[in-house]
Amino acid sequence: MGTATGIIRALNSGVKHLAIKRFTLKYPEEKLKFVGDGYQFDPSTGVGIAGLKGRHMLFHDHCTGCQLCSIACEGVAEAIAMVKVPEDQKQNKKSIMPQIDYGKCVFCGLCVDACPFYALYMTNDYELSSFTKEGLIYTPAQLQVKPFVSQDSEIQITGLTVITIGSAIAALELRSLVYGSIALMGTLGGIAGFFLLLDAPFVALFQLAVYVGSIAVLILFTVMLVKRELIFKKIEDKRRKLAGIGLMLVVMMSLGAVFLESGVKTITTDEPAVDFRDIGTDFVTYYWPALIAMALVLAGSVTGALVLARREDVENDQRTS
Amino acid sequence: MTNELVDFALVSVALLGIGIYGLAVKRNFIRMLFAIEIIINAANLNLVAFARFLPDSSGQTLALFSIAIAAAEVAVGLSLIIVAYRMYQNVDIADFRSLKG
Amino acid sequence: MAAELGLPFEPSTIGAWLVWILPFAAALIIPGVAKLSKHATGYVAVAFALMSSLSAASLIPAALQAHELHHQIMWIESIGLKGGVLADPLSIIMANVVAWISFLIMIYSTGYMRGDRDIARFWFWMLFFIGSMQLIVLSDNLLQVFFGWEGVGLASYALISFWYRDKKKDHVGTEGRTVLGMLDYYSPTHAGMKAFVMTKVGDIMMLAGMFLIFLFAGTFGFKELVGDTAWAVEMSAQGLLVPAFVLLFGGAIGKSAQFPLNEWLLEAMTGPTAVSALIHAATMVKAGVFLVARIGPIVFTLGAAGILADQFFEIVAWVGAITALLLATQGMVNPEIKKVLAYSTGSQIGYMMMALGVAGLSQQYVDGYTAGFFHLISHAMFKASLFMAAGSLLHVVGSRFMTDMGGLRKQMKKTYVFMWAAGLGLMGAPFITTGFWSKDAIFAAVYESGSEWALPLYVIAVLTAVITAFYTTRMIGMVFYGPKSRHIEKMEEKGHHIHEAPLSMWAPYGILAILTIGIGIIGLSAEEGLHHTFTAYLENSFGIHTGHEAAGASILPEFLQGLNPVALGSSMIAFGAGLGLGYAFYIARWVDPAKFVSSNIVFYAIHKLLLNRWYLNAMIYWCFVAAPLWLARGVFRYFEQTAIDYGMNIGLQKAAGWGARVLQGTQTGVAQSYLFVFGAGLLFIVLILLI
Amino acid sequence: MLEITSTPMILVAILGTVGVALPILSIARGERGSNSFYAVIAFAALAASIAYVGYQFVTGDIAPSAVFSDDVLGDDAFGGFFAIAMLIVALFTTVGSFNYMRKRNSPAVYYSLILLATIGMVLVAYSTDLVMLFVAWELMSIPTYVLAGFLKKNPSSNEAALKYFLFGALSSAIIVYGISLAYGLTGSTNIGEVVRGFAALDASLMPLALLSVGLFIAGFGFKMGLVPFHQWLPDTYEGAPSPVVALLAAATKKAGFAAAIRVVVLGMVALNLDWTLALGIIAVMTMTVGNVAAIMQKNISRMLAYSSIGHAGYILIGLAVSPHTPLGLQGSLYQILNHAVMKGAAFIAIAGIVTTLAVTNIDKLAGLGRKMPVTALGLVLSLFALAGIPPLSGFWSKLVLFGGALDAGSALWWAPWLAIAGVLNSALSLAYYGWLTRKMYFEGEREKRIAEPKSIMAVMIFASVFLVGFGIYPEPLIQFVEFAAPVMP
Repeated sequence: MGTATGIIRALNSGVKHLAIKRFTLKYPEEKLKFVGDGYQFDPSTGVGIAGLKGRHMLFHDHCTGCQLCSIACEGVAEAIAMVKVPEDQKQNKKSIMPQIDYGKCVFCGLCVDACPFYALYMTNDYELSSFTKEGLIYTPAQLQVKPFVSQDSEIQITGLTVITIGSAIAALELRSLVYGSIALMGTLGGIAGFFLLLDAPFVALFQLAVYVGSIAVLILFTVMLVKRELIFKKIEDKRRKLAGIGLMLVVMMSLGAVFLESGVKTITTDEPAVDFRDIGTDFVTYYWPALIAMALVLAGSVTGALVLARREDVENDQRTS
Repeated sequence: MTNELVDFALVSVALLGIGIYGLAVKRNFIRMLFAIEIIINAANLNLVAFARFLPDSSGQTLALFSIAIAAAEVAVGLSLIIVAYRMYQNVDIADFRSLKG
Repeated sequence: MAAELGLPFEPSTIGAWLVWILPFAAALIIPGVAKLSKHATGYVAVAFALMSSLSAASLIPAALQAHELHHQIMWIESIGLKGGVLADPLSIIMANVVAWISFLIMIYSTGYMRGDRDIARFWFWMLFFIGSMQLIVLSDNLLQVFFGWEGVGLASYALISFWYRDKKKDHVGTEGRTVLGMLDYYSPTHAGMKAFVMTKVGDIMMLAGMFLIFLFAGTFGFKELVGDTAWAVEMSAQGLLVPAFVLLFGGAIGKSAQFPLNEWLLEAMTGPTAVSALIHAATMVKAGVFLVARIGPIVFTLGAAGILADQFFEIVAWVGAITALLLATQGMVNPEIKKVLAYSTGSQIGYMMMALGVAGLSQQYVDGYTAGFFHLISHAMFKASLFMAAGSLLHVVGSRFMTDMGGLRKQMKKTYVFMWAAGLGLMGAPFITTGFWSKDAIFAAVYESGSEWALPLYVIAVLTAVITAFYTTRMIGMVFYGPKSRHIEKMEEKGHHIHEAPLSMWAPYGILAILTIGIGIIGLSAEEGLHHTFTAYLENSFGIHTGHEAAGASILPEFLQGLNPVALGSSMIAFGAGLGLGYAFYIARWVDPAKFVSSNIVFYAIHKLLLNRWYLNAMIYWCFVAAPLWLARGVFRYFEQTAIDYGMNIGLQKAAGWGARVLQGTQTGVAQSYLFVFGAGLLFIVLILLI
Repeated sequence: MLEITSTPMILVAILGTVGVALPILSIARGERGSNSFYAVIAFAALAASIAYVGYQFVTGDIAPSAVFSDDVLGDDAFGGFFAIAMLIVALFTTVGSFNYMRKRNSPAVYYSLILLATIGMVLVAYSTDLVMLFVAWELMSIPTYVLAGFLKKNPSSNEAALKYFLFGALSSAIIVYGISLAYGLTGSTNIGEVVRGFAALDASLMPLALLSVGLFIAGFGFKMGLVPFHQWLPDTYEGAPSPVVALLAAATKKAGFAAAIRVVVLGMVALNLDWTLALGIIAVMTMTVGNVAAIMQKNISRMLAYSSIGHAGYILIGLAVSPHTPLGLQGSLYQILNHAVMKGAAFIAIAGIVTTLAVTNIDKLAGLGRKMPVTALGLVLSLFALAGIPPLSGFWSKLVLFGGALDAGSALWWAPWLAIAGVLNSALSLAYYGWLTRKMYFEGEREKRIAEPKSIMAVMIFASVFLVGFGIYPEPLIQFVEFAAPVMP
């Protein structure tokens, strides 16, 4: 009996692991993913911000050449040496900056704690191998470069992308126009999600309010107003559809290739997001004529749409009677 | 900010492609309106994404303008559809071909 | 003096301005006058034509003194363009020819057009026509010439298709006759369109030539072009000088109906005969000759300055020679009286071009120049007379075919006499007609030019003279001699009485016929006077010197001293030969022409070739009307409808890798196809920019 | 920050206020106001605007054409030039609608939309910022969608509006996409900044900049009617109400060119591209397709629509050669002004014919010269001016345009061919203009004269005087154009 249960338990364990995600990585094809940036320290409050202690990042415009980092390293790893730099920074009269030898560095983070000028942070770049010892010595110039590290928040993006694109296709392809317009709401909502992800909550709210809240509902009403069976009578031509898919693929591939080939690929940012109050300021200062024009657009479209949509025969009957 | 610009840009390109497909293939005028909305949204996504990565506020401003204008456009488009429907009992764009040549 | 009087220009130039402004002004008030009284329009038009003529006459003293009146006003300041009048001997003489002959034609028209319901329109366009022509003549720059040029084109279009209701009697050609599948039978509207389009081809060439010159010279003015020749050196270095002038000449080819743009002239006969007379004698076709006379000395001066432009003159001479022969041969067989005259006009214009061309090839520029211009004047007189006489015949007989006339010399004595007189002028009857002297001068100029082409050109010239004499005799013979035609007999059976045209009609052509003979008698001295004037003119204005060589010992009698005996002889022989042949066939009627033609396969073939206008007209129609129409229809159908609707989709699908199976018979909605094209165009532009 | 007293804002104040007030006024009067009441108000507003801009030009208060500005609107001669051209057309349209809109519903909204569309076009020409440009573009487009479909009982009008709307919406979406790219690459929406940013762009980002320019060409090209973005145009022009078509053909099209000059040409100069050939090819394609297709048309609106496509090709010649000669842009502007008057007058003439005779088929126009002499004369003069026959105004603009192409010949070997293609196309266009003229004057039996609408006659007389007057003495216009044309950086 024992044997049989043993076999079943073993099988069970094995089957379970079929469903469980594998936690070994096929490095270097797959990489570890980290949430957030590397280790940072705020000297004004004296609090460190948790994160991987990887390669350093040096902000030249903050470094004063005070050597505190180098002093902090003394007796720990002796990895930091102050070297002359060719540039002329206002706050750095001696023109010296730290150079880090990763052959010696122990990634303790004390140097980051020591810097009072927000000049030294750590990033989550852990792939520092080199064929030579000299290759491990990072000059201030090298330290200035922000490392390219794949990030984990792609999960959110992937989810939103699937929702947005999926519902966009559904909006066009669902047989029923009512479901189609509901799917369009999904697309618009997905875009709003993207806006949130891009730290633009105000635009996201506007999107939800104007688009999902009013336009989609307007469309839905129109769809219901127009008798349904007449609309669904026709289906698309097969060949036209194939050609359309071809056009779509060509557009996607060519534009996608342009984006991927161009320098956009590596752009990320560390700067904080724009305060949405700036948008308000923009509206009333620089863009104010556009705002007036916008008001005229809305006025024109509303009167125009009303005139078009109302039934004159009914009206005239009422007027004559 | 931990995401990359290119991810958003690619989503936007994909939406643009879908929109163009919809315009080229669909015969129902309402569906074509959907497709146009999808393209406008692709552009807005691009705008906001660029605005985040620059970072700069005017991209968001333009996105707001664009959303509002799209609303105005949809209102006019829908009223045209209603007029057409009253006349033809139909909103199939392929049947509106009396003007040609 | 002008400043003292506070006038904007010298008093004497007022006349030059008035010459072309008066007809335009009259044209503008004609619609107003027509509101009051249709009848009065004729008097107003004639009065203004007379005033214009008197203004032109007031300039004659200046011409006699080889004096130059030049007045400019600022036209477009930002590009330094000036407008103005240039009244030098050339333009003054031309202006007088145009003014007086058109004045006579206007008088004739009061009779000819009496009772026409669109009379106001007729007067409007006639005056507009004359005004435009005078604008060309008196302009001092090419651009202003071009304005007049377009005005002439427009007016001719309106007048040729004046009887736009396309009644059968207003057509030209034989009904139902086709050449190479193209109908040789034209309605007035068609003819007007044809004239407009064909001359337009020339206009575009002229425009191109003008701007080529402007690009280098920076001016359109004739005086400025002569003044400084740096532009010509530059152009010559780039090999553009001759092409530019040949393009200008292209304009003249179109307006003067020279080969290969000659075909419109024949159908222009659909217009009222007064219009034909105006086109052929005074205005339109002479505009081309005048332009060549205007630019010829400039080119010649350049040649003297070492910038060779001989090809230009060679082209002018040869185009003239080819046209002269080509059209004269066709004139021998045509049955319509006005068309015979039209062929004759084209042929005679060819003579003038030939003279102006060989003038540039010889050392004695002024000889050929005078010869060409003298021929222009004499031709204007006798051709206007012939046309108006032909108009009378049409008026009386009611048919345009000479075969419907015959034996009219009893009933229409005056016309008969005047037509003989003018016809002798055309034939070049020795010693008594202007035509003889002018033609002789051309022969002499060609013969003495010393060019390598002198001999072939001379042979062509003489041959053409024989043919000219022949067809003129034929025309007169067919109309006035022989038995009455069945048409006339029928008319008389119906009670119509054939009678002479009214005074207002026969007087103008009578005057011109008498002038042809009258000036012919003193022709030699007239020619010498002209020669003298032009010698002075060319020397003063262009610095072209003419060394008068003493005429060598001559076998000629004293009053003919200085003339070339060979030219004189061949001219007389040509006249005699042509007249004799014509007499044999058509006046004495020893031989029946129809039998003669069918007697021999060669004669028959030649006759057919000539009657079918060397097939040129048909071929032009095939190449430039039938084929493009077919193409346009094709482009429209296949490009706009098929290619855009289906083709683009097909192309896209191929690109996407789908096979031809998908391509056939795609039935699509229109708006979507448009969107497809839009998308494809977007991709196309992006690709263009990216690659 | 932009002065509130600057010219564009004054125009916004006049036209915008009246435009918004008209429907309110109509409601206040219980929708009983007659057509002419609203028309007179709209006319007064437009006349006041044109007088204001004209006054500014006459007194010389207007700044010479500044290519860029730090604000969203640049108060310069370039904008003023387009403002005058568009306001003239809007006046034509308003006057032409006096009769056309009689006995039709909602006149107040009709004139209100004309005013709004006009101020939109004017703002497009003044815009120096992409956001402003986009909003103004929509302000121009959205009212015209409604106007094109204003005849609700007329299937053609509706179809025209649907097609127009579809393409308009697509093109504005494309423009936003283009703006997003330009903004993303340079970090600003001000056109000056964008152009400077483009000039200093990293090589790896270049393809995106090109993509953005391509999208702009497509988006603006739709309004300009460039091949292959032209196909909506004949359908819409045929179906839409004729006075509205005058506005579309003669004014909104020009707004497309204004935008193209401000954005595309300058942007591409900054990108230092060899883009001129692309524009040249499009120009030749456009004029050829337009003129060839026009020959076979039976409907006069449609024929003029194709001719309008052809003219877009001519104007584009100037844009294509603009980096190499100042004559290029001058010729384009000159042609734009002339074309505004010529096409505006031609379509208003058609409006007059439609209101009195209710025909648009060319075969049925036989004898029009006697039925409606003034209208026919105005139409013929416009057509001949379109063909560029001297001494009409259209001749000079074509002259400058083709002269510019020849002038650029020293830098671009193919530029003279553009001029040749243009001349050949003009000759081709004479075929159908001539045909139409022949129909009107040389065909048909004795027609009686019928009463012509006074308003249409007024437009015709104005246009005739303009075309002939400035044809004989073009000096003022040439100076105006020289003053208004921006100088290439």
